[in-house]
Amino acid sequence: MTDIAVAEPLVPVPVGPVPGDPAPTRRPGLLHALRHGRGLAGLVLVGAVVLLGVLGPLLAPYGATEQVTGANLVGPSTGHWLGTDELNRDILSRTLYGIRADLVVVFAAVPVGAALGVLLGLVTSWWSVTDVVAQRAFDLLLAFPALILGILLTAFFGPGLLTVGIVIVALEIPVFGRLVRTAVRTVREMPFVEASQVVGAGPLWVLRKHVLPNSLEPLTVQLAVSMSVAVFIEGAMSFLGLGVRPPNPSLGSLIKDGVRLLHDAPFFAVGPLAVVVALVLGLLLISQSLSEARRA
Amino acid sequence: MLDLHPTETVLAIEHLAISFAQPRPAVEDVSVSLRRGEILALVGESGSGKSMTARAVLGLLPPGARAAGSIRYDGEELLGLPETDLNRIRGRRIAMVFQEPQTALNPVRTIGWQLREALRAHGLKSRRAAAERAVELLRAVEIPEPERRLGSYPHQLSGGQKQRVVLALALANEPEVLLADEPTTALDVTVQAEILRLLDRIRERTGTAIVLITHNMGVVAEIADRVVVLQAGNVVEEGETRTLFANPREPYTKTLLASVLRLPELDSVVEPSALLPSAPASDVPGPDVPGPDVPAPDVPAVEFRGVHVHYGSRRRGRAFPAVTDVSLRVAPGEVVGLVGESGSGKTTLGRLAAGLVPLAEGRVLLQGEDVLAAPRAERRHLRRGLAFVHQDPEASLDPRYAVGASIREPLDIHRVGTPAERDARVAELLDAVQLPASYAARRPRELSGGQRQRIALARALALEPTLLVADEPTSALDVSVQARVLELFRDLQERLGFACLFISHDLAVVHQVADRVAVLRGGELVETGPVGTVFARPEADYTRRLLDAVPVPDPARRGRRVRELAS
Amino acid sequence: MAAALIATSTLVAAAACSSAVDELKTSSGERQEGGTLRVGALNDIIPARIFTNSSDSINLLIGSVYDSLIDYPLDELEPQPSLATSWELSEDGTRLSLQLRDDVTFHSGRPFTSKDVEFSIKTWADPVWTVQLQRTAAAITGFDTSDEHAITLTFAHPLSNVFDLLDMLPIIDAESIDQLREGKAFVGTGPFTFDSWSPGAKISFKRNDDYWRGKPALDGIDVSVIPDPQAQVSQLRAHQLDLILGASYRDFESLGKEDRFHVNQWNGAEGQVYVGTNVTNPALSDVRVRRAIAYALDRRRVVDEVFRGAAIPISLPWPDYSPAYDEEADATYEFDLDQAKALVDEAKADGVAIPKLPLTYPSENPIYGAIAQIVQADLAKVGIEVELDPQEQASVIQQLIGAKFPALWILSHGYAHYTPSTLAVSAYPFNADHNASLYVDPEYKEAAEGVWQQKPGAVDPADYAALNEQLLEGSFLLEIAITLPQDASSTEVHDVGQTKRGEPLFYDSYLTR
Amino acid sequence: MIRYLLHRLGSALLVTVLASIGIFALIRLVPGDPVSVLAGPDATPASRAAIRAELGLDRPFWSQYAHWLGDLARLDLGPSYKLGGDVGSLIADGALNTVVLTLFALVLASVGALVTSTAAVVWDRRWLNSLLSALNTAAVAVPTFATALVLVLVFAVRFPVLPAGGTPPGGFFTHPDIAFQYLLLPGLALALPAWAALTRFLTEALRTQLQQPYVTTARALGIPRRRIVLTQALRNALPSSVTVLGIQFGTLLGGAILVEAVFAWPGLGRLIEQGISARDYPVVQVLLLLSVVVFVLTQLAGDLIHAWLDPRVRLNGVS
Repeated sequence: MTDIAVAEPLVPVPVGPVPGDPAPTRRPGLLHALRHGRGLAGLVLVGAVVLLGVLGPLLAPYGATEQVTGANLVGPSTGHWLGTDELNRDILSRTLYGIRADLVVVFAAVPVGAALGVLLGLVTSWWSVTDVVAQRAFDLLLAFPALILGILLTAFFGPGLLTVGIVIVALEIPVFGRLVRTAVRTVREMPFVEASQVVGAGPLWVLRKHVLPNSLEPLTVQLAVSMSVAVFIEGAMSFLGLGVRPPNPSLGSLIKDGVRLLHDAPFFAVGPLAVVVALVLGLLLISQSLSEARRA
Repeated sequence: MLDLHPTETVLAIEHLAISFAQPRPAVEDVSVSLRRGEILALVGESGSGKSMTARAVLGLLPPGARAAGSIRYDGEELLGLPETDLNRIRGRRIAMVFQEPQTALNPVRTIGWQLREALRAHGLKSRRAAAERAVELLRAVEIPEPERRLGSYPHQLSGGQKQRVVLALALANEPEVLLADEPTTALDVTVQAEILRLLDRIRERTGTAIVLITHNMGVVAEIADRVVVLQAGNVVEEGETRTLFANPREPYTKTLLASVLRLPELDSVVEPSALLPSAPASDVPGPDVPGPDVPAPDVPAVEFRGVHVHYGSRRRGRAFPAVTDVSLRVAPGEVVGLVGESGSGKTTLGRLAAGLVPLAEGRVLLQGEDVLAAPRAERRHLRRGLAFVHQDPEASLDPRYAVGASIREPLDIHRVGTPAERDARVAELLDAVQLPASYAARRPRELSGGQRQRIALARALALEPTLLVADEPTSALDVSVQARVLELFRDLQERLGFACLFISHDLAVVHQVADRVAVLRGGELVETGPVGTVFARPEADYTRRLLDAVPVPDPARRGRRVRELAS
Repeated sequence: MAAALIATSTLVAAAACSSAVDELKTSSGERQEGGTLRVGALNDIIPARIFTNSSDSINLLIGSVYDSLIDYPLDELEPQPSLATSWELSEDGTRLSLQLRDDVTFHSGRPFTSKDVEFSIKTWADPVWTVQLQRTAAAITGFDTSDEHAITLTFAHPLSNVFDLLDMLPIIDAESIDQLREGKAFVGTGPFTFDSWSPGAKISFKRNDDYWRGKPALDGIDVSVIPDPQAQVSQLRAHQLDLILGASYRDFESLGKEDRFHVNQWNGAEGQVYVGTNVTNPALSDVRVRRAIAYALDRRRVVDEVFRGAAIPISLPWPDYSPAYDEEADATYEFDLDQAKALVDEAKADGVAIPKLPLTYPSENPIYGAIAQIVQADLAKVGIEVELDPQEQASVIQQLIGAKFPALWILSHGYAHYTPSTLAVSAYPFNADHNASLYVDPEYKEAAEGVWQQKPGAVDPADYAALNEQLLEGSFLLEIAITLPQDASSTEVHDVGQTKRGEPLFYDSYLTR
Repeated sequence: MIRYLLHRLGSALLVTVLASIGIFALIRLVPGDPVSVLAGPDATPASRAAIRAELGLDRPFWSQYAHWLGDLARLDLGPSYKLGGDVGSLIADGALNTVVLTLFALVLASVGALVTSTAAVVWDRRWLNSLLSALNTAAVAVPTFATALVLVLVFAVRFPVLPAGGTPPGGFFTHPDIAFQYLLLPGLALALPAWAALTRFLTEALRTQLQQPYVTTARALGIPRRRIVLTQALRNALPSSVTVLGIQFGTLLGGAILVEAVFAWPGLGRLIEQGISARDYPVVQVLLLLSVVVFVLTQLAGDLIHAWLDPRVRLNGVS
């Protein structure tokens, strides 16, 4: 019955991780997904890592930068469960403190980038002129692989956690901007939006009352995905020497050091790597369970 | 073959029960037997279990469904048969045709490929033989230029042609039983009539027994030999078509038949009441419910003056006309039905009135004022007098809000009264659409389709519009629900006195609610006039053909109509 | 799925007609005739900077393709003949006459003459090549090339480090200088000829059969540019390389402990790691604070834990064979936190405020990071808070040249292993006129210029003592350690040499099977 | 179709030109000066001035930009400042290595994904799905550099069956069997996450397709499920997967930087890292522009392949 041909690009921008997502209708809330199975496992993993990070200073036997005389790159022992690094520091303690750097990146930089992206996407996508401009700008940002952007921005700001944060924000803006744009495009065609437009609702009303609430779910899923990506970015940037400033540890910089010393101290990277994998795995499980709940 | 064993049973379904994880079983106890060469109609409203019954026969139930009872084909038990054995039966012995021809075909494979694939599944491996047989099949389902069509993709065919291809697929391996699940529901009436005739001819030619699953009593009356009425997973009544229509025994069957809307017989005498529902000019909104802006009585609620609408971007050279030079007036308090087949532009015209599509040429006047020429503030004010009810009850309410909030939204947008007053108004509106006030707290998913359309109506009426655009508001509803919603609509319209553009493909519905009717075809206006006059004595040939094609829910008149159609 | 694929790949590797790994295992046992040496280098060559001594592959190229007029033995400063057979310095030290070999030809076949010496020195004097000894080369003002096989050089003033220049200066071919700048041809007189170069990846050399010292044993050298030290180690272990120039100190240490590998440590081609101070920083303008920092540097720990023993702790830049070396002076700054603390307290008592001081270092090399963190930890103990400020090498060098470091930095310098004056006039951190520390002191300037403008080999030891005294008194540049270059090879590689310039020498090298 | 293509090309060109100006300006704003990097700490001011003039960095911005555009148009990119050699040949060599590696990984990932996802859908077993899902998640959750290092440690150092890194000594085409062994470890490390992502996407796409009415039609005709998956569902799932493949290609190029670092693979990733660190403007600006062009072309190619795979778009020009 509908005889409307929507002029859209030939390739639709993929919304969630899967094709053929039906419109979000009747199903239990997303929170339900986090209380069962995979979602619960993910939540437990992330929760455990967060807890370790928050309680780090209480649990750590040594300070993050404390150099223990004579303990140069020794293997795991009762005194140092994960051994020490080449500057005589306790790796367990550094790992616990290092989690905090990643938590900042994950739970501060990603939401900031997401919020900026959502805001930009919402505001620009309603009018075709701003939409085109914003889309081209997003394209430009996306045109650079994440690490190239990281290397470039580090050249500007110097290495450090702040730079990692800036890179992640810069990466997430187009991701969320595009996601929201797709949501705007989909939701504004919905009959209930048309019904409110007919009686005189303006763009801001529709964006605030209908588009934003209805795109929260795909945004939540993306948020979890982006957080796991952020852990990677921190790791990869630290791996290339662009990460957190010494002597402060981050999981990525610990892995980098561990990898550098893999031959002499194979135990080094194990702890930090396990934490990274747990964190990423947890976030992935959460995002998977959320997107499955969305489709159910 | 047809007369050899006229009463031999080919398919026997006994005490079939199908259950899901949900508490209520989809099918509770259904027993149906199909005789060779007959057309058996399975009739029922949504949720009656008619489709599930058919799917169970071929083992095509959705995952998680459990079936019990017995389904025997030619004495062989089908229920619980492993997939490989079912594949022997499927398509070869029993074939099935589905409701939606748009999606029933693989969009990226040619018609020929799909036919060959169906033939290959049952042993015809030779490419040439398969191609020849495919042409033969397309010819059998009366597709013109079958050789050329083999290379076509589904999207290059019309809806009716697609359904013919689906039929050809089903008939490819000469099955003895054809299960047709709402085969004509998605089609225009004229196409529907052609497909029904085709089914009838196939039955006569091949002796295939057909199970016709439908909710449309007109279709049943037109073609079925016997009828089985289902309700909530149980058989209510069963009998010869003529007998059942003439003397329904069960109350449910009676209601079902009573809900069916009927058109007047063509060329009958026009009833005066239908001609003059009430003089439009004198139809001023009731004094108790003053509209936001009371128009002068002679100013039409909406007027189209030579409007054109194009779809697609003209700049990119892809524009095609959806509406061409239409002029139409809707007087205050008048209900004008817009009818036509798909692509006729009726929906577009409705959306144009609501300001949802851009105007290419001409003028649209709301209460005598040109909306597009009006200044911003004025446009907003004019919009207040407008409301829109959408076709799809699934999507017409925001799933994130309680329905009370949805009803309140127009009041919130225009900041009408205090929040408490708005809530009171919501209760009032719920009452007006005959729903308890407690429903305000419910989510759309907790309501049935009919209830949702009532809510949509309540929201539309929140600002006391002068013009309501209703786009197929009842076409997704079951007949009995539809009848009640239409009754409510008519009642509210009379009480509140709003004008209405009522868009529908169902002529009987329009006949029921509209004062005047406008017939559209290919974006152009064919005919307008009082509904009684137009439907009884159409002036345009097209209107007549349209009316002719509507199946009449009266098997007694079948013979006559068949003769008429044949001529 | 990964497991499945890996299994398949193993099968492929096992079944394939030629295995990439087996192909690489070609050795053990007796001396092999010829053969190509596969070398891993960290950096590529840059033709326009070919005389800057700035990368390992440039060093390898210069050492293999070119000869110099004289050679210093690795750990001495006594010139030995090379292309020049003998030389004579005038009494006032402003003229040098050299006798040249007459049996030498360039790889192009053209005979080597005194004109080539003049051309080479003039090329080095041209600022566009950014040669470190440019000032010394530019101080050579007269060339007498009347004899093809002898040359007399005239100096603007006595040049105590002229033999340093002649040791470093490769004799280049004037005809192919344009191709050299484009990286298309490197024509010299050395034991190997330049064969091909794929930028960023590979440089290869072939044996020079007509080498004047005799034919080298190797057929050729293939240099792979591998910027990641770890990858070099992996490839050495996997028999993809025979010799690697770049590995971490720790890797060299552990390779040295294995029987399959041999690690060379070259005394005589050293560099120095130091902590620089900006003396205009209010806290660092007090020499007591700078001395305190010098006392708080745990040089021994840096040498042991960071350089894994391939370094020597120092207070002054000179190696022990240098004429300026003074054992007592070099031991001035022993690690002494109490002394340091006392100095800091004293300065603080005199009203010197010590805020948190940034410590800048290049982020690319983990060595600097490790030293910086040790320094930071020790300084914290004496009451000096330090904030680490890793920056990209490019930014660090720009700050060094512009003298823009806010407070402290860690870097390396070179040239202390040559004639002491070379350091004083050529190494930027020590430049008496303008240096990164912004340290301006007339007495220091006088001492530095004094050791330069003297006759080679005849510098008054008292002048060196004066220079040392000035360096310690100013303490604007706090030496940590002399670092010794290393390379590692499989035990099938024999007789690898090294020049004082840091160039690996493969003239004598051979492989065993 | 043609009109649509022209429209897309136009906007792609605009993006590229804007990007070129942005990149050119941006790289010059980065702190750190190529001249000091080149000249080294001990160079005299005269040396530095000579280098500055030689590199043309003393000219005004727009003149430098125009010069660069001219060079680009003539495809003569001039010499690199720091890395040595002609920028064109540097990039050509690096690009060959990166493209071979990335394409190898892409083929590995897409063929692998095709096999694993169809297997998962055709043999719809609970244990198989759980296993694949677990492997999948693991492949995504372990960072690329970690996988790469473990692969080196196991297959090159502990059990030396494959090369630890580097490119095949004789190039890729003289001994394909040797080249394959050199490609295997870095290719695998690079491909694993993409493989997992594609498998996940394709599996979901196939499952979605299997719920489509045309599949029910086919089943009702007695066509076996496996055949439906292979001949019908897969064909329908491909167009959308191509788009994802395009995105994955970009991700792979990004991931190549890490893998190239671990495997000493002389590719573009290494080039850009060194280029930026040395402030080697000619190298960096061309590489950044190249990455924009590749991104734009990938999108374009994705659209075209999508259009070509979908007869609705191919024959009608509109979706």
